Amino acid sequence: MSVGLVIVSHSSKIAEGVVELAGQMADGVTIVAAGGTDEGGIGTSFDKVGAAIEAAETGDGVVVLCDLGSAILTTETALDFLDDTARERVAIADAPIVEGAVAAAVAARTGGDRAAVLAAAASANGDA
Amino acid sequence: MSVGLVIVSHSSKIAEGVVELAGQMADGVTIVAAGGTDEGGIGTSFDKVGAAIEAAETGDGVVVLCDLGSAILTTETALDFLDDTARERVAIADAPIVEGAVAAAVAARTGGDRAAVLAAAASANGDA
Amino acid sequence: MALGREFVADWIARSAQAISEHRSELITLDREIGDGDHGENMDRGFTAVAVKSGDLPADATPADVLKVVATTLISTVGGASGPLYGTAFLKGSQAVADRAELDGAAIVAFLTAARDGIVLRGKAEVGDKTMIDAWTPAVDAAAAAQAEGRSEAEILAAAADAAQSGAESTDPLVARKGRASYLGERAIGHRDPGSVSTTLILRAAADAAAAA
Amino acid sequence: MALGREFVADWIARSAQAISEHRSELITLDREIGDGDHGENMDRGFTAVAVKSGDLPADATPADVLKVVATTLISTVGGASGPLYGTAFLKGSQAVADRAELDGAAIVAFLTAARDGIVLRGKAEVGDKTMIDAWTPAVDAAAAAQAEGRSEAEILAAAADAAQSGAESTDPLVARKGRASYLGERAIGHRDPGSVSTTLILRAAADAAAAA
Ligand SMILES: Nc1ncnc2c1ncn2[C@@H]1O[C@H](COP(=O)(O)OP(=O)(O)O)[C@@H](O)[C@H]1O
Ligand SMILES: Nc1ncnc2c1ncn2[C@@H]1O[C@H](COP(=O)(O)OP(=O)(O)O)[C@@H](O)[C@H]1O
Ligand SMILES: [Mg+2]
Ligand SMILES: [Mg+2]
Ligand SMILES: [Mg+2]
Ligand SMILES: [Mg+2]
Repeated sequence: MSVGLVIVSHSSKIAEGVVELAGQMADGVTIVAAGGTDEGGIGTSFDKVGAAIEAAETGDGVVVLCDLGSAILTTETALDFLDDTARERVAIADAPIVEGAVAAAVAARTGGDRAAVLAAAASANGDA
Repeated sequence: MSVGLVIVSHSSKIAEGVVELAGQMADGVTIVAAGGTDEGGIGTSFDKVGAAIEAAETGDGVVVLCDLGSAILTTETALDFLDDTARERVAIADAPIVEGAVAAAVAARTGGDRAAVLAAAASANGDA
Repeated sequence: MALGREFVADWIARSAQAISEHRSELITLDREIGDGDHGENMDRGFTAVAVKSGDLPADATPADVLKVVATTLISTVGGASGPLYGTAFLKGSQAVADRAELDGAAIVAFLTAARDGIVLRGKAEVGDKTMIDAWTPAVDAAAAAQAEGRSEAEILAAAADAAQSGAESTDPLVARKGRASYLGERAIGHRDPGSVSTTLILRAAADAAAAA
Repeated sequence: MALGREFVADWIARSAQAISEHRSELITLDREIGDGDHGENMDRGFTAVAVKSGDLPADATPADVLKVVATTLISTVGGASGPLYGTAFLKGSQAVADRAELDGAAIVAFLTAARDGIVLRGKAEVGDKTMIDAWTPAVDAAAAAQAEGRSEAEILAAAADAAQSGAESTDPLVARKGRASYLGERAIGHRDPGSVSTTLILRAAADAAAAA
């Protein structure tokens, strides 16, 4: 088991690519893409984000990586709709989506808890 | 005319997604993807990067956004193979690839020169 | 005359219509200082709202309908305005949860809670060049009109008028939230698209109340 | 006995062979502290090098061949090691550009320029847990052997031995460059894959020189 990751991007390609890239360094970590609108356009989907958070929860909590501000708004709204116990197990990283996801994935793979994974993601800030 | 952008990612999906996403806010800016290896795998391609830099040069210089360290190594090597005049017109942004590309694209669209585009990209550091 | 479920249904229908009519205006505004999808986002959202809210049982309260508006906007808009308007309608519906009809006080409570929801979600202040620049004057004007004992229709008309001025007030601003913040000084001279859609929605409310 | 173009050709062939034989070892090492592709990257690169360098005209100098190695690795490897080894062979080839044959001094000049190229490109120092931990001791050992008047084969054997020890010295280190740096303390106890491929390449050079 390890912390699961959700990749919320405006683009389904970006989200899928990040899952591939971060997954390369994180065998066994559950990383779920939530990219694009329900119709596959550029934007974010509340339903995709909610489903991805559920899928990424394998017992050790979830860290969410977002691209732009509106991805964060969608994710926070999805969190509002979780019950309190589920919501407490999910945190949004303050990190760039690609670089943060790679760092977070490695931290999750090496057994880091949610705080360690969040810290690893944030360490990718300002160091592209 | 405006500064052109090149998006160098280990993943062709990420590179293409960033072109779409940043392009949405940057009508008329040339943004070229250079993602994945020559075979389409995860990695970077010297030839793709070189060709993308050439394609993005529409007269006002080029700013390159990279994901991980090895993308920077590949890009720097590609720059080494340009002649001096061409090389002087290209700069690698110190910025996260997705967030930096969006900021850079907007700066390019609003007529920023290469320094302004680089500064816009860098402003996305630490502010995901 | 307090406003019931039919008012809410009419408000939604008029909002959907207004958004659809102003779709390309909203797109153009968002293209200037954003990504150009606000008209499409809002039209998709309100088209879905019009469908979904029609499915409600006959005994649904205004709050029940407003909650469906919220969840539908959240699920369908696809841009920042989805969670923002969604949270607005959600918090607003919670503020009037116990009412079969909305009197002036309830309308002010709805608008206040809606605005507070947007602030909670998006952290914008007046002057940041967002929809808050339309909502906050609208809430203030509605509260003032209600304090003066005006009718529900008058309260909502005051809100819509204030939202309109608020939207206009965004023209000279630099944006500090949302995509327009990427533009820095280049956003000056352009109106915030979300403040315009807010005005359309509040004007639809005023028109629906006047027709009730 | 100075080493000519045949030596370089044999070196390449032996390198390609060694890399291919150790492909899964390199993959395993890179899977522990990286993304698991170093064996695949290097095998793809040296397979291409073996093909491309066969296409050269009969009067190609060692430097001509080494330059083809450089550009081929740069174009085909696809990971950090591509630009790094590519720059190494490029700078190395430039350092021996005027020689028809490589004597001890030329070999030391090649190795020094190659190492400097990697440092220029990747900014790693000894102790950062990268291929530099193999290259720098190899350069030092080669220079010492040459100063003692040893043969070309002995110089390259000294370089390969030192690279081997240098690779082993990476085991207890935390990485400060490359992907392994993401792992922090977790990289301790694992050998840097690039230092192992460097050892293979320098051992291939020593073997080719011994057989020349
Ligand atoms: N943080 C925020 N707080 C309040 N309103 C915001 C915020 N971010 C964006 N907005 C509003 O959302 C509008 C843009 O909505 P839309 O175009 O649908 O979303 P997106 O920007 O994701 O494409 C803006 O015009 C602005 O009014
Ligand atoms: N900045 C650097 N300086 C020197 N060597 C480096 C640097 N970055 C990575 N390396 C070397 O490259 C090796 C990894 O190569 P490879 O797996 O082919 O590339 P990637 O890490 O892009 O997948 C590492 O084991 C290390 O020896
Ligand atoms: Mg928009
Ligand atoms: Mg949008
Ligand atoms: Mg690797
Ligand atoms: Mg790799």
